[in-house]
Amino acid sequence: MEVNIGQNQVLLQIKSDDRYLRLVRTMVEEISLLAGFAPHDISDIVLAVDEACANIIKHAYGGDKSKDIFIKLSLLSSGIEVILKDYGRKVSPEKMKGRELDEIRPGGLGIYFMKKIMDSVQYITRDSVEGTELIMVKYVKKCG
Amino acid sequence: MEVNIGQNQVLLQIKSDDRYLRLVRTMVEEISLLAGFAPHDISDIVLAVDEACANIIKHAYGGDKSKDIFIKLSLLSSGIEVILKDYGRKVSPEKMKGRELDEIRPGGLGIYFMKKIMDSVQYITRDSVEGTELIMVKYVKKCG
Amino acid sequence: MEFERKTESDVDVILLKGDMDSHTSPKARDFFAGILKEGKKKIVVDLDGVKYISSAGLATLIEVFQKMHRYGGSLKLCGMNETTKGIFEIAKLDSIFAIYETKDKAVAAFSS
Amino acid sequence: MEFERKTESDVDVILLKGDMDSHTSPKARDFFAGILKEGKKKIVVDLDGVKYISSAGLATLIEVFQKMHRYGGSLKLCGMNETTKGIFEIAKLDSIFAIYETKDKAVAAFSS
Ligand SMILES: Nc1ncnc2c1ncn2[C@@H]1O[C@H](COP(=O)(O)OP(=O)(O)O)[C@@H](O)[C@H]1O
Ligand SMILES: Nc1ncnc2c1ncn2[C@@H]1O[C@H](COP(=O)(O)OP(=O)(O)O)[C@@H](O)[C@H]1O
Repeated sequence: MEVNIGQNQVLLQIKSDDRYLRLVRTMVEEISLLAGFAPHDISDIVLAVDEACANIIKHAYGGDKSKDIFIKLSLLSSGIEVILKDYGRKVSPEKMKGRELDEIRPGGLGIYFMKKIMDSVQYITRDSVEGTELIMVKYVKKCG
Repeated sequence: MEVNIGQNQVLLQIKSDDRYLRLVRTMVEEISLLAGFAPHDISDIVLAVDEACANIIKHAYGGDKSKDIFIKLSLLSSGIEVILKDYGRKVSPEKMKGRELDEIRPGGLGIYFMKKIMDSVQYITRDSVEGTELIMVKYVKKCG
Repeated sequence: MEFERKTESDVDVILLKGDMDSHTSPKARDFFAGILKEGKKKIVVDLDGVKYISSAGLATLIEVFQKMHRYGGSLKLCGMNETTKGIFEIAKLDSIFAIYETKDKAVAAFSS
Repeated sequence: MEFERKTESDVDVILLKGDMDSHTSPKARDFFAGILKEGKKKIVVDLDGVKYISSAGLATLIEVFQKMHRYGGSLKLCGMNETTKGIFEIAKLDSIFAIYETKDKAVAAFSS
């Protein structure tokens, strides 16, 4: 991941350890506040990013706590962009889709939450590049 | 700043903009919690790091909001280490000392707070290296 | 996460404290496994001390719900805040779980 | 930061809301500059809505304190939480400022 950030960006680097998820959540909360989101939207965005990180730890890194996760948060003119970069197992982006909710079972809600909450959720893998980049965007709605 | 972090470290990169101080504070709070500090110590550590960042923005970067600040937080076996790296104006470390409190005046409390709160406060500049590194350590006290 | 357990008449009331995310949920799972082993039929889980719940926390509660259902027990939830209520709603779990505003209402519902 | 101002008998009560750090303190400074221009002699600053204060926030209050002192006015503080009280103590400002637990006590102190 490049080390240049813009004026409206912050970059957090953590290890793939679940104990840092709280830290990630408070960070997303603060940036969402700066972006001008309403409290209800802020808790949603926090959930989406938490789920994305938890998935990287569990699926991309298979529970290995020693790997790197880069989280870049950007304040857009009216919204927020979250980029999560890992160097773990790649899965083809088409496979990253949430399930339907008709069946009640433990698990399988993470991607559903992310897609439901964010305006855009995009997994990017490239043959020449290690790992996966996940780009999520949410805009501040003017009313409602 | 190197981009390798250890298992017990997190790295935050922000621009030298005061609006990110809240984010820095919540992050320091979360890591201090993980380190096992008592609530009273946690607010003190948060204060020390806030003051250090505010000083970098004001003094090292002269209020320029577009510069980089790297904040590396490490969980020690019994405490916390905070490293702040800037690429701004260097001042010889001996000049970085807090004033006495006998005179009541606005300003000049930042370094006093940092030294009062942390167990160790160390400014490092090198001729061959741009900017300043500030290393602060605080240990969890077993009693009292 | 912290867990407090008390009995009100024949109902087991479990008070959860802390965020229920993928870090803390394994502990919650272990805790509930111990309780379910006793075959408890009436359980109220009070989420008053839970500020945040992720899909990992929801999975834990769904598991408890389903296991209890299998042996004829019943689970009721209470004490949600705006955030946790919102998360149950997005997951459409608010219609699956028996959710009450307060612990007293949840306990009372067992004897009505 | 947000500022609320009201008058109780002849005392100006200023309620501050938000963290007082180096980001927000310039706004607080401007706000107080407006009030001091009126030459107000009795001011209570209620910090009940202030969760955090840094040296920049303290500098703002010291400035108000000193400016009022110069024209014969008097400033009282109230509503501190554990954190802000602790920060005043480290700075040894708890013995400089007139600090009261509640707004009512601070206002009452002006007429005693
Ligand atoms: N970061 C990731 N890397 C690799 N695979 C992933 C990643 N995130 C999700 N997946 C795959 O997508 C599936 C669905 O994810 P999700 O909806 O979060 O449910 P769950 O994690 O509970 O299985 C996962 O089971 C996994 O196979
Ligand atoms: N990061 C820094 N870079 C350069 N100079 C600094 C830095 N931090 C502090 N200083 C110098 O040390 C002095 C004392 O700092 P401090 O105790 O925080 O009080 P204040 O910032 O209110 O002046 C400053 O006025 C400044 O000259």
